[in-house]
Amino acid sequence: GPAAAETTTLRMTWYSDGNEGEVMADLLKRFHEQNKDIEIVLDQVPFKAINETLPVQLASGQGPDMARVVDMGGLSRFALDMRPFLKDPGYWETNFGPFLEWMRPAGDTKSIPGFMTQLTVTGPFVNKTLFEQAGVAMPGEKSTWEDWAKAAKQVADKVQAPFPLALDRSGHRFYALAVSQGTQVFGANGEPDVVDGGFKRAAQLVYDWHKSGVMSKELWGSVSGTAYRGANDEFKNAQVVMYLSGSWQISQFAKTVGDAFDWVAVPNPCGLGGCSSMPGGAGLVAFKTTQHPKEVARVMDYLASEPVLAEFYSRSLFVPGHLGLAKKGLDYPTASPEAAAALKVFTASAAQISPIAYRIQGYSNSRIVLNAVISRLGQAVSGETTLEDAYKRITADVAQQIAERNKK
Amino acid sequence: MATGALARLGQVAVLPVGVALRLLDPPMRWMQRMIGARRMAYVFLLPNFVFFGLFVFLPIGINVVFSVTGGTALFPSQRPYVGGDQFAYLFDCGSYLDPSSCREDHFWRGVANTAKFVVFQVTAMVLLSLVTALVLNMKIRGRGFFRAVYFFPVLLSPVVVALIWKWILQRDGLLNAAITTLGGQKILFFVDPGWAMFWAVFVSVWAHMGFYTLILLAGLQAIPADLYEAAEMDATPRWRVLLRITLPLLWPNMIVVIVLALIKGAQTFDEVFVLTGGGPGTATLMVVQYIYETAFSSQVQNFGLAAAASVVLGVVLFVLTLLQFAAARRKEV
Amino acid sequence: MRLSSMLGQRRNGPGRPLHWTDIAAYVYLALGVVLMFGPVLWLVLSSFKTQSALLEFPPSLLPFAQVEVTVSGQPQKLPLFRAKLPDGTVRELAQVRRIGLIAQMVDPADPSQQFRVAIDKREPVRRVALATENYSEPLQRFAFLRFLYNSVFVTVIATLITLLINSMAAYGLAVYQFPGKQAATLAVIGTLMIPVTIILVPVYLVVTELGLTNSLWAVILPGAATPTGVFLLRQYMLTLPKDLIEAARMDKASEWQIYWRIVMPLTLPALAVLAIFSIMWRWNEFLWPLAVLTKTEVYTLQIALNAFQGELQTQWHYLLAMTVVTLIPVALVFVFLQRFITTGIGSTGMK
Amino acid sequence: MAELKLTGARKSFGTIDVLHGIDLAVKDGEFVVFVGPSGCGKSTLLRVIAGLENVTSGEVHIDGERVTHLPASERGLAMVFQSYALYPHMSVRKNMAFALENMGLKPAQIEERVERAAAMLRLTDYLDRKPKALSGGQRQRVAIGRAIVRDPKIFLFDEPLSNLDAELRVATRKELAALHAKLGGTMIYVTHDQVEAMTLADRIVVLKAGRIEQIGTPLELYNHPSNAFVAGFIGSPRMNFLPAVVVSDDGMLRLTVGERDVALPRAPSGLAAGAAVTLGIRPEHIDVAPDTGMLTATVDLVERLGGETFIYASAPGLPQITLRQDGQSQFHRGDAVAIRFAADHLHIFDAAGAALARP
Amino acid sequence: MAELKLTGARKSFGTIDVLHGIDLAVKDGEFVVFVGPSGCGKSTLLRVIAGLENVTSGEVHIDGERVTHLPASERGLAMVFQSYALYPHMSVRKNMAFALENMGLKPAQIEERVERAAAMLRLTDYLDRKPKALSGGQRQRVAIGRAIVRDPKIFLFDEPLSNLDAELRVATRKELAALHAKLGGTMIYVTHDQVEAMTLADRIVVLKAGRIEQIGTPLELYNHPSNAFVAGFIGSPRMNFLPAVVVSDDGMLRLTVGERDVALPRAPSGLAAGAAVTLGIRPEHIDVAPDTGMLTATVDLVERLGGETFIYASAPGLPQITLRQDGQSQFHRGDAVAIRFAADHLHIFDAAGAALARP
Ligand SMILES: Nc1ncnc2c1ncn2[C@@H]1O[C@H](COP(=O)(O)OP(=O)(O)OP(=O)(O)O)[C@@H](O)[C@H]1O
Ligand SMILES: Nc1ncnc2c1ncn2[C@@H]1O[C@H](COP(=O)(O)OP(=O)(O)OP(=O)(O)O)[C@@H](O)[C@H]1O
Ligand SMILES: [Mg+2]
Ligand SMILES: [Mg+2]
Repeated sequence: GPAAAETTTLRMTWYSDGNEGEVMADLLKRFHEQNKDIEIVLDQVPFKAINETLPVQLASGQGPDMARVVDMGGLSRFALDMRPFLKDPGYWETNFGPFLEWMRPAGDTKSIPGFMTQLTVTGPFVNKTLFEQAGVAMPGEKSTWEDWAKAAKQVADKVQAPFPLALDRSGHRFYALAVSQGTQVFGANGEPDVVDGGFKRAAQLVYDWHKSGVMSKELWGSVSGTAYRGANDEFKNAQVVMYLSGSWQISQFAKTVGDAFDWVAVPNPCGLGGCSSMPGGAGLVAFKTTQHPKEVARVMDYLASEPVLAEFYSRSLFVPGHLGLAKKGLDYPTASPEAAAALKVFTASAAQISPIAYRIQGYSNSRIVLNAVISRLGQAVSGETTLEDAYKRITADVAQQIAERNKK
Repeated sequence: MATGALARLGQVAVLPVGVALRLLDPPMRWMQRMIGARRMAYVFLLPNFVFFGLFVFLPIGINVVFSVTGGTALFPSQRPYVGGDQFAYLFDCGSYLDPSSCREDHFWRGVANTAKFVVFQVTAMVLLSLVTALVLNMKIRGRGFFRAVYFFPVLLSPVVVALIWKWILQRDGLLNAAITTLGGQKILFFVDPGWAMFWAVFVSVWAHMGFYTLILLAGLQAIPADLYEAAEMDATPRWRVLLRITLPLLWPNMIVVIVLALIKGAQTFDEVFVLTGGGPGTATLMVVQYIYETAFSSQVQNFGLAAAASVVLGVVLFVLTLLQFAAARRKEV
Repeated sequence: MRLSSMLGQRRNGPGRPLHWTDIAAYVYLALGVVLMFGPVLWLVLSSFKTQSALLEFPPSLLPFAQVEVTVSGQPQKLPLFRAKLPDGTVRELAQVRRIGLIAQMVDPADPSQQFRVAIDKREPVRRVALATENYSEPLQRFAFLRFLYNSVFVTVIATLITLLINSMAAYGLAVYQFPGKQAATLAVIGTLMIPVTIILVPVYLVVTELGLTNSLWAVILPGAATPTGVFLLRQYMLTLPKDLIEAARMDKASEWQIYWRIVMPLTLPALAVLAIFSIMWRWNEFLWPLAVLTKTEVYTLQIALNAFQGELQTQWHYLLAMTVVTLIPVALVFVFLQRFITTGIGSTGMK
Repeated sequence: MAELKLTGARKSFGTIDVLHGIDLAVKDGEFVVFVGPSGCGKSTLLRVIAGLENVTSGEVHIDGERVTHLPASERGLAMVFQSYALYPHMSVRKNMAFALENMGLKPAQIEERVERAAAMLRLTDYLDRKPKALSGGQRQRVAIGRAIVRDPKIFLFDEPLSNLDAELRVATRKELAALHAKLGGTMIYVTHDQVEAMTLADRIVVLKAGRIEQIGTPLELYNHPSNAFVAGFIGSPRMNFLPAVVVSDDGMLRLTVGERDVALPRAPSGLAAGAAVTLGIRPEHIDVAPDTGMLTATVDLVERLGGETFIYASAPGLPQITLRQDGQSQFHRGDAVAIRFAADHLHIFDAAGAALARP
Repeated sequence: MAELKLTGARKSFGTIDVLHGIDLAVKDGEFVVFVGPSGCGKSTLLRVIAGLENVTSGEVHIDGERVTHLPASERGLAMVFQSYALYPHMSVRKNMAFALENMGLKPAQIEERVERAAAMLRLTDYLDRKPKALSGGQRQRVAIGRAIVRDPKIFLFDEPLSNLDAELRVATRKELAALHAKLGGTMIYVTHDQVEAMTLADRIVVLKAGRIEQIGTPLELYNHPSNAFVAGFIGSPRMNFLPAVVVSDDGMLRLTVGERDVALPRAPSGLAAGAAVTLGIRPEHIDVAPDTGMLTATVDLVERLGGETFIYASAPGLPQITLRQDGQSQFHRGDAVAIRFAADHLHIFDAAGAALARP
């Protein structure tokens, strides 16, 4: 009918780890009820599509109007600067300020392409019950990585857990360790200088832990390249004493571990470089290729508004990527006591993330670095190469890929 | 019976196709009169080759263009020409026998792994699907059921296949449970390069064997029954019937199986990737995984390098297949 | 069964002793059931497990759930355990709560009786329970029928086109001698070398230029001409007796008629193989649709169901249940088509 | 060399009954020929004997041993298939050598046997060709060769000579006879060729629709067919059958054939006056007798084969009559011909077709 | 109905030359039979005519039109294949109807034609079976049926009756003759059967190793074979060939045959004394003459076919001699038999095998 002719249909590509797709669908429905002239279709896809085919689609002009993306830096060249269309760009600057940089193309300090649907913070989960069973005391706040490793190994030996310490096989998690060991990542000229002293300390730790059995080769040693490998299943089955992962695990652990044992999130362990965790997350970004930037901005304005966003975070059990909400603290009415406690720990460590960690996350070629690191360290851990060799190749990989990217 | 109803349903479904094919007859007859019966071959080939042209040959061409350009732009026209740089980069090796001496060692490890994988996989695939086809061709009770049993894995998507086996093979999976009840030690299959390769081969054979079995089964059915009767009159022992009658007459189908298994084997990617992730280290990293990751998974979608690698792969496979045909032709009936 | 029956013959006499190869064959088949079908069966069973049970080590064969009992005086149902008491007796107790290593338990029959049990001294009481919500929830949430329709449309149309044009090409290559035949055969074989994964981007560019993105035809057309099919059919057609084709020519059949009235029916077993192959491949195809279909209304089942795979988590319970659902139609089709493979009508019209 | 016994052998394909209880005993070294109309079950019977088809019921014994359920490969028989069933991927030599290799013979022995059989069948020049490069007759010879290189207990031949030319057929037939004489092997042979049946057979088995009609030596069947079917089937051209009525007259019997009465020297027993019978007379037993002819018929068709002539003539009220004359007859279409039946060679069949005993 | 002309038709398969320049003209409505030893190229020649094989060189004309390169489907001929080549997936009815459908006939017409052909070939009961459920003879009849339902310009038959039983063969042969008489279609027919060749043919073409040896009416070939090959090939059992030497003696010519001299009434021209020739005499032209016998031979083998008997006898220094007797001869193996040749029917061939004109 004629009414339909006036309706603008926008498309939002979305992936889900948990229930956030449902929550977003709810919110969008609500938006449509209030704004009959805009309809948003939520195209739910596997994460693979976001990471691998969305860039191609965007490059060929076939992309959606908005998408929830992880590689914000990589896609920043397609991002829409919504400033002209937003009701109050200031609100965005205030509340999303540090994260907006992650979405901006290099050199751009002003544009507003989207907001964070979720801030992820890396951090360790501990199986408290195992500690109790082993009768080993949990290291306290500000303990070092080495302390934790020792304690976890003790516990594991007592209770026969095969995984004393588990780190997700992921560049992000490794960098949580590396930053705490004092890596600087960037050289004086601002270009990446990945393999520095801090980095080597962290790499050596991981390498040694695998040698001494603190870490099992099953995570780092059993897949190749940039493949992600987590230890959620093992943690759920009480085989992991300490598990360095991140905030996104909370809702799942709440569901799958249930009453089987007590688990807690603890603050990040420390090293020479401090106790920072690595930030990360996914942002909802608008794209230049849209035919309806105005309408897109209206939708984004709605979704980014404080009450809506608060509802979104709290229903999906996400650490807020909104400074105002983070400061206020969020209620998670659907969360179990353990989950709520863990969320609190993570929200707190979010506030203490070091600038270097932010810089890595915001660097538009960050994935090049992270991928090279994880791929090469993985080879070293599995015994395929030496650490020295890995260092050389990391440097070479990063240089080569950046050069390729800069070819015009 | 339900199958009867199904069969009827199938016939009904095929009917319009039959009508359509019949309607095509007058124009085709006219065509035949215009160009002669022999040249009708071109008419028969045309549709397929139009599709090939559009969706295979043209893309291969684009791929070649990709392989001599660099950068991250998608449209070939926007990509800077780099000549043979991509190839030079790929082939920058201290020694081709030692992948770790290469600049792009992952590519060479992928090549080596794939070669190893293909040798084992094709051998196992051909032997097992042959045995299975022979057994399933016997007149046995419940033949249809057994055929389905052997075929079902083919219906599963690679992700699901890999997943099932990952569950079975993990530290506390079914297999280790079985081993420990038998008094053995748990084996970490995905940490040991040898085991990882073994299971990669195993799972890929498991998943695709049904398809090849089916091809051979169809081939077995095409062998005239009276030849077996003649062989039986000649008091031929079973193994000789197999070696001297069945296998030679099945040879054309065996060629299909060997060629397809080889090519598909060399192209293996997703199920091995989901199963082992290419590890441990890079022990089961396949060339196609390398190519795919280079083009898609890395942040820099390096289409140029990926295209160069794929051109190399394609050429190698093509040469291999031609060699096979040359060898096979001599044996053909 | 004797030799000839082993090799596809039609006799099966009563009262014959089994040859050792028969026994070997049955052993092999039994092994097949375990090895080939066991995992599939396990997949089906697993699809009825709860998210938590799915991740459990060591995995159980059947979907179990812990028994919960209502105990008077307790607001919620309590999980039931089999607990070993300090005096050595084993009793079924309901757990009220767990604190650290100690569980506080009651006898469900007599709630006044309370026990403190170390957590490693108790075992959950479980029974088989099907987590049907794995099916019902996504089915409700999904535009399931829409996706099903898309998948069926793609599969059926693509398979028909594939069968038609591939068999035409195979016929052309198998029956005729013509200039360029070698080249055409080589082209087919050469095409075989190229996995879609490798030329994904170029094909994507072509499809985009043709304006096909987000149309089901973008999924159907690029794979319609499969070298596998041409190759398979051609090899099969080469075994047909030449006399049959000549007889048809004498009968004034046009080349087209020879193709569809004589050769096609006789190639039925190979066509069935190709049909199964095409159906299964189209039905399960994932990577390519993912690239060219971005709108929900054109999603195929595979895209939709893989949406349960996130960056860091995968909702296996849904994924498995939906996998089983998508498996059913192809399984049925296979059961139907496999009969044609075994019709074996090769050359029985000959002397 | 072996005996063969079939008792009550039945065979059905699904609902189609092809053999209805065959009882047959073949003596050691005997040459038995199966004849019968197309589709009567000859090949099926042969296949049952071979073990390629299982009987639906009944028993098969070879050399006193029950082989009903023994597979073909263990019965030790050799067979020439109607469809030849040559191994298409093997050369002629390999085709013939195959069974010998199975028997574990030495290469030199195999070579020698194959060469001998090939020479006999004039296949020496084709030994290295594949079957598809052979003519129909050549293929058939290979099939025969494949059977005779072996030394089977029983030879089974399914129309082995049907595609050979006359000369080769006679030669091969004589070779088979010689082979039989020499080896003394039991042979069972299906043919459509009268000459083959009559000359090769020790005994002929006449089949009709899955039942045995008569078993006997060739001349027994020719001279004393036990029913009209056998009488018509044995002898070429086939016997003339004329409807007749018994006229009881004086001491002798007279039969009314068409317009004429035929006197029978002595009457078959048990014939009442007025009974309808069939008179059978072979073409070679009808003479052209301008003076003493019993009937006058008009010539419909004359077939001159050179050495003999067949004349097809019709008389009012009678079916067409075939007669045979030596040499190249001078009769032409439309001529009147007076014919007489050699009374000694008359056959009389009752209404059901059974032969009535001639005194 | 059509004429056919072949000029210089050659055919090679790779390096094997199968036809060496065939010149042949078949008149409209003529019935031509090809005979020749197995492998001589009969089927190949038929396929060349059909258009299924392209000649290597030479021309084919049908009705004056050059069709050398016209495909089979456009020549309008019908063929019965030696291998039958029935469509295995079609019922008998469909097999026969296929060509008619291709010709665009109406279903009712098709039905009627098929039914008629089926009735003629006694296939009515099998119309709905698939070929694999038919016996060899039944299949062959279907193949014939498939050709005759059409109304082709020329019929090509490749041994169409070889698998039929005697009765059916005679019946079908007569049907074919009737069909030919009725339709007047040009027919080309390959056979091994003497009777078929002699009775059906207007003209017989005798082939040998890809060359035409003689073309003529059946009796021409029988009575006046132009060479020893044709003489031996036509007539069954084959002609006896005896080596002889010309003895010039008084006014007549005498030939030394074995130990005896045979006087020739009038000598063939151009025979010098001492020349080696071959004497040909057919078995039916040798009489047993206890008193006037020219030779005495010993009986080796007696074949009694019922209506006639073949005696194989040998005399010292001569090849085995075949003679034919009416009825069931009383001779037995080892008997001495005095024989004489009917001098009128003697054939004389020179050393190269060419027949010498008899005066
Ligand atoms: N495809 C072929 N390749 C090579 N030689 C062939 C081929 N087909 C036939 N021949 C040879 O050509 C010759 C003639 O074959 P053809 O089939 O014409 O013989 P024929 O006279 O029909 O014999 P028959 O009476 O046995 O059927 C034979 O020697 C045969 O071996
Ligand atoms: N597999 C089968 N299924 C059904 N009927 C069959 C099958 N094989 C043969 N028959 C039928 O059985 C009957 C006997 O067949 P068989 O082949 O024994 O005949 P035959 O006497 O050898 O005939 P011919 O002389 O024509 O070769 C025929 O009517 C045939 O149609
Ligand atoms: Mg038969
Ligand atoms: Mg022939």
